[in-house]
Amino acid sequence: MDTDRDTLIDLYLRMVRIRTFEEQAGKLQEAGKVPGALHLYVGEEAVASGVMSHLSNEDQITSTHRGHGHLVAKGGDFKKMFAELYGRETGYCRGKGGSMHISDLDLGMLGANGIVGAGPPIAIGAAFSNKYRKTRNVTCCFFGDGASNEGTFHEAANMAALYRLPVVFVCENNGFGEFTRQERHQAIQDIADRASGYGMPGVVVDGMDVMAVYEAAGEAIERARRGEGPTLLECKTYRFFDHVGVRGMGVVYRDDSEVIEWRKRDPLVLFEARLLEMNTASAGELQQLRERVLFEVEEAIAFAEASPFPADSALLEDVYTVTGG
Amino acid sequence: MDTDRDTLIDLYLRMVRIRTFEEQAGKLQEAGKVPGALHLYVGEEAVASGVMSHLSNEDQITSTHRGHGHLVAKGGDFKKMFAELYGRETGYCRGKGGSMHISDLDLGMLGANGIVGAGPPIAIGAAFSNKYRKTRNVTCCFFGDGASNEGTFHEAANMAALYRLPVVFVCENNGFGEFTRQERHQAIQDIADRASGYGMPGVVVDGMDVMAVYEAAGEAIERARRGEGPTLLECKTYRFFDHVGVRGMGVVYRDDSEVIEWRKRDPLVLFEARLLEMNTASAGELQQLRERVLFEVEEAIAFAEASPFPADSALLEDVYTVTGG
Amino acid sequence: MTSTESSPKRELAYVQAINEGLTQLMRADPDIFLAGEDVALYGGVFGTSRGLLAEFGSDRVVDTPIAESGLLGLGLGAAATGLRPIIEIMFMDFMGVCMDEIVNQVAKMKYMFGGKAVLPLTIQTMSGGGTGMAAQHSQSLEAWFCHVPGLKVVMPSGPYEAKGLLVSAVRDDNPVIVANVKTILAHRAHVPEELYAIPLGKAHIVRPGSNFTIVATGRMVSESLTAADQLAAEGIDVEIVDPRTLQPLDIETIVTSVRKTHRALIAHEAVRFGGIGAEIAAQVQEEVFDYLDAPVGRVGAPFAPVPFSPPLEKLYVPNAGRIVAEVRRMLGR
Amino acid sequence: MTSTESSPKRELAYVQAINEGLTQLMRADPDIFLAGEDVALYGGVFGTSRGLLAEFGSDRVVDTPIAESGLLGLGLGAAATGLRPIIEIMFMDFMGVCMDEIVNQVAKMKYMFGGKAVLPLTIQTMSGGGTGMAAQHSQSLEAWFCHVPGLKVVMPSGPYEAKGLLVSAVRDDNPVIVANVKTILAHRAHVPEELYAIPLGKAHIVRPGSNFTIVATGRMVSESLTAADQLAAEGIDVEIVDPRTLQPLDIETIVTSVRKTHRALIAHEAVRFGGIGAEIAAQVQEEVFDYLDAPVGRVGAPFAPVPFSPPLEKLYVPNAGRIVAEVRRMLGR
Ligand SMILES: Cc1ncc(C[n+]2csc(CCOP(=O)(O)OP(=O)(O)O)c2C)c(N)n1
Ligand SMILES: Cc1ncc(C[n+]2csc(CCOP(=O)(O)OP(=O)(O)O)c2C)c(N)n1
Ligand SMILES: [Mg+2]
Ligand SMILES: [Mg+2]
Repeated sequence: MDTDRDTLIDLYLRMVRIRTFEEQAGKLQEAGKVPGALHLYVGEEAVASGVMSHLSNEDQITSTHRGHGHLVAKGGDFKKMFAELYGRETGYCRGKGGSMHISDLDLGMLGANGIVGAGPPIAIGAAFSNKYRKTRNVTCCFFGDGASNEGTFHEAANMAALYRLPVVFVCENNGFGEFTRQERHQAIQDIADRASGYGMPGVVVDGMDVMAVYEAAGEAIERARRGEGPTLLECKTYRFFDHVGVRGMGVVYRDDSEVIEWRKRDPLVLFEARLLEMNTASAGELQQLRERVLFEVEEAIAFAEASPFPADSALLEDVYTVTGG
Repeated sequence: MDTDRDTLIDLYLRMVRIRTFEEQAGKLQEAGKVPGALHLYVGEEAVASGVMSHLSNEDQITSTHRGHGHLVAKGGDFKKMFAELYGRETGYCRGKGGSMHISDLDLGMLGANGIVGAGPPIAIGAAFSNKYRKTRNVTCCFFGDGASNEGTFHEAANMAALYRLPVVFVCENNGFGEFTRQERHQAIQDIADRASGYGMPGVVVDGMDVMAVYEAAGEAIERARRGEGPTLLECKTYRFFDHVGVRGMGVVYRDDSEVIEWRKRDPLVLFEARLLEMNTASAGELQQLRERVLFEVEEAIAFAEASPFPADSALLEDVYTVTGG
Repeated sequence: MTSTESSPKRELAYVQAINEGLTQLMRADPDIFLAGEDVALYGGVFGTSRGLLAEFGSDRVVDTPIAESGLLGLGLGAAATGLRPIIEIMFMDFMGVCMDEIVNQVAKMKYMFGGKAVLPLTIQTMSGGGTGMAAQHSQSLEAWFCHVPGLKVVMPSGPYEAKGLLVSAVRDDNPVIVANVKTILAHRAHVPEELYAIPLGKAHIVRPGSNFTIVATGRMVSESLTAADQLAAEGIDVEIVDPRTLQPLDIETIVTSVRKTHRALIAHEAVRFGGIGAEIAAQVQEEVFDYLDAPVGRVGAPFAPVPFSPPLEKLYVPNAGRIVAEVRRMLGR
Repeated sequence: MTSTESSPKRELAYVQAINEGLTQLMRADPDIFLAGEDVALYGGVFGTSRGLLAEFGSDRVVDTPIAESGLLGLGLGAAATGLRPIIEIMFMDFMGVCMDEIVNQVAKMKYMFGGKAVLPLTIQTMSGGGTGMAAQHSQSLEAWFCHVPGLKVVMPSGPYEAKGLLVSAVRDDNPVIVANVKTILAHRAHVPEELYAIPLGKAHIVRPGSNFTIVATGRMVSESLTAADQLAAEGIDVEIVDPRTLQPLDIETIVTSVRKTHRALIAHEAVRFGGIGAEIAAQVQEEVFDYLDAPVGRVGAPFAPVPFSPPLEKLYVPNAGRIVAEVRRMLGR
């Protein structure tokens, strides 16, 4: 392992930020403070964190309905995020998008998306743009195992390979599309096997191991930057909570024992152990870091709660851009 | 080769019927007698013929915009076909469908289709039906290399493999989607390579060799009948004429020399030579057979030309079924 | 077909009415199957198909991958070969991902084939806003489908309609889109226990009245009832017509009402511009121009996507208050 | 930007007007690229992009696989990251296969993001029947898109409009759908050589008249001119309004005309039920009810898919004869 300390801590920090954000968001929803549907990312933190630590603000990502983790890992501002979940004017989308459409174009985060499979086509557009402008920027496209069955993925993957676009398709295979287990939605085990059908490399990686994701993503992203085209990177992971909301156990579509098994491979716990083992940081330092993040999250929640709702006039604003023409 | 004489002659006859139908249809269009767009199947006869000789009227097919050959091979009635191309009341669709929607539900031919990629979803529905009713019937889904990039193919292929549906995906890879060469629409050479990404076998076969198609299709269809699920069968073929209409040479998107090379492997000429070589039939017998077919085609054209156009009242008929409810 | 005695007062929630309709239909006809995302093991994300897997098994209650074009094709191909499929598209907003199948394949196959295809296909979905689900999970897109010859479209306004229209939709030999309304899933009303059918293409007078006609669809029916109560206090006696089926539209019942009341307002959840209200308004003035004392009015959503923020969403979705205000405006009050 | 002297009489065909518009736009702005099926090497199946590959190269004139969702996504992602894409969907009928991208992604991204996305995206396509191409290659589906907040929709009625509206569409910082009309591709008219823009959202009085207003879109504009000539002989002086942009709709110009003429008919190629004519009729009666001497009339396609058979197709597609007949009927003649 030759990754430097800063990178390791950075990876840990990204994961902690996601976990803390999501746990608090879940609590707020249970308390009835946050309306709508929250699809939480708890359990999958290693994927977003491992990928995002290779990206700058000029690199883009497309996201999914389960998008908070992606935005947090991309550097999202807790305040604007919570304000958005609360539907406030100070939120990322002036409260108009909510959880399923949270986005930050300045960070290259092209939006959570309520339509499964909507990301891949948008991602190739951003990648096309990067190539057109002859930049070295890369677009990472996050999508689920369920989304891998949508036609949009197929169309985008084919075009990405054909044009050798600088894009990485990051499949977050958490074993379920909503309440349907992978083996009941596709007859294959490794979604990465689809890559060869487009003429791109397919890679499977342990999505609970942030270092493994970091390394595999690094290679795929570098490949894209070099102009060698797309990669399909499948990260095997697991969703600890329910499809929507926080309940993870006692559900009809999976056994608690399965959840318990996967929780033993909690990416945060695994990585913390590794950091301690490698003496990268002391338990106290990590504890401090977690506390700092929790404090930030609490501050952000307070900010959100103190923020105003959008004025009635906002209803008809932002439908069209008024410049140009 | 242990295929019996009847089968061999049947294969030849199917090909001759397609070729003759298409050449005459092309002439009629050039003469301004047939309106709309004709996508002719000349050069690809071995594919439809080799597949269809395994199917009964209880087995279904879905087709494409290039659908005449499929219907002819499935046993289509020349009279109703020409009448349809002429837009006459006596046509397969009362003249309302034309070339792009020609169909015969009694023969299990679920329609030519003007939308590229529309066939695969419909095919899995018919196959689902066959399975639901516990029949041993099979659905063959014809589609082009161009169509293999549509999301619909992906979705249908995945579902077919998942449910082990009795369907065979027959990819007619004629090297072009309209005017775009395969290498400019996908980064792979063998579309059959996509099969493994769904968990089904993929087979490549010489689509100019009707016996090769016959054998490979036979295996795939038998597999489906046995309940072992779908196969992706890619037939490498070539379109001798233009995408629309009859002109095949002197076009911007391919060299004449390429057409000349492929024409050397004309599936009819190849198979005729083989039949003679194997003493399956004499040159005279084959000649007689071709003349009989030409006569039938001419009769059918006369029938079509003598047929009335639909009455004005037909305009608003057939939008809804009036039974049921 | 089961036909139990119906207790006259039995009430069901909208969601239960759908569930009971599905169950009874499937008991009566082995050619009916239900396919969709999470309809089987989970019983549907709205609970509409709960218990069906246990009763009918996985051959007839089919969970599918997230692949709506494939799903619709599954329904179309099965219908064209003799089955009677019910295909669930979870949210009406997702119709975009299988629009070609619905509009170019399902709707047109019969006509293109010169009448030979019989397509007893039902597509059931959930429309409407008001749940904090934002722009891609809150739309009412029925106007698109009403514009497409070959499709029928129904929009049940309550539990009784939900079951009765579903039964007719499934038994109809044509493709029918059933646009349920998610915000009224918990509404309760009397629902007969037997397998009854509400005829397609027939509007229903929900409330008779003498001097104002409100044509309301889906959830706007109950909102209009609330509005009518308020307006009654002001001496305005509102007649409420629920078209129930939007395609084919029973314009006769609507114009008969307007001939009596001389004023009409159409209320729907969909965006006002280009909504079904435009067609109804256009037809009403074509048919009974001389009876009209005022232009036909329309209440619908404003010209914006559905916003997430609760106060904005509340402003967005039409309701009784907006209907009352529009009626008053039309009467110059 | 090139700005050659314009010879006042120069005529171009509709298809050439599009071609010239594309060429001049791309010369003027390196951020513009064109992507679609067979737009590059072949120059577009209708010939609209002939010569562009040679001039601008394959980075800017891009042949794509047959994958319309991917194609639209390519446009959206590129627009959201600062380019100005022109995406061609060969036939308007194919919009169904990428409907989600257009309606849930392209149209809503800006609003869902609280205004931050700027999406200068043009989607150009070909609408209309009359070419013997049957039900899946002949539709006019503009009403769907007019119902979707976030989109703009234009429908050029001739060569002058084809170039000028394309220029405005491409330069607009919003998603604009350009619904060209394939049966008038060979129509010729004066087209200025310079890169001119026709403002979006402004209707045009094609023919002034005093006692009847015809609002006509696309090909119905020239059909209405023919009809007007015929009607003039009967003493009916028709004013023809071409909205040019259907969303946003310039209702002001339309009602100003109706205030003068007291009668209005809307003519479009699309299916009459639920077409844009319904919305225009509804708005006209809302705005100028007291000026109307008769109900607002509508001419559109009948309620059926487009038939292949030439005599049926001829019956199907609205034309001058049908417009004349409807005007006469409205005038009780
Ligand atoms: C087109 C479309 N179909 C269905 C849905 C409903 N839906 C929302 S999330 C989801 C499951 C997605 O599964 P996956 O892609 O594996 O992502 P995960 O939720 O596991 O992160 C479904 C079916 C949707 N939002 N969009
Ligand atoms: C959805 C859709 N997109 C585009 C077209 C236009 N189109 C008609 S045929 C065709 C090419 C199809 O190529 P392929 O699938 O290889 O079939 P082939 O014509 O070679 O037999 C295209 C692009 C269409 N009809 N439908
Ligand atoms: Mg998943
Ligand atoms: Mg091809």
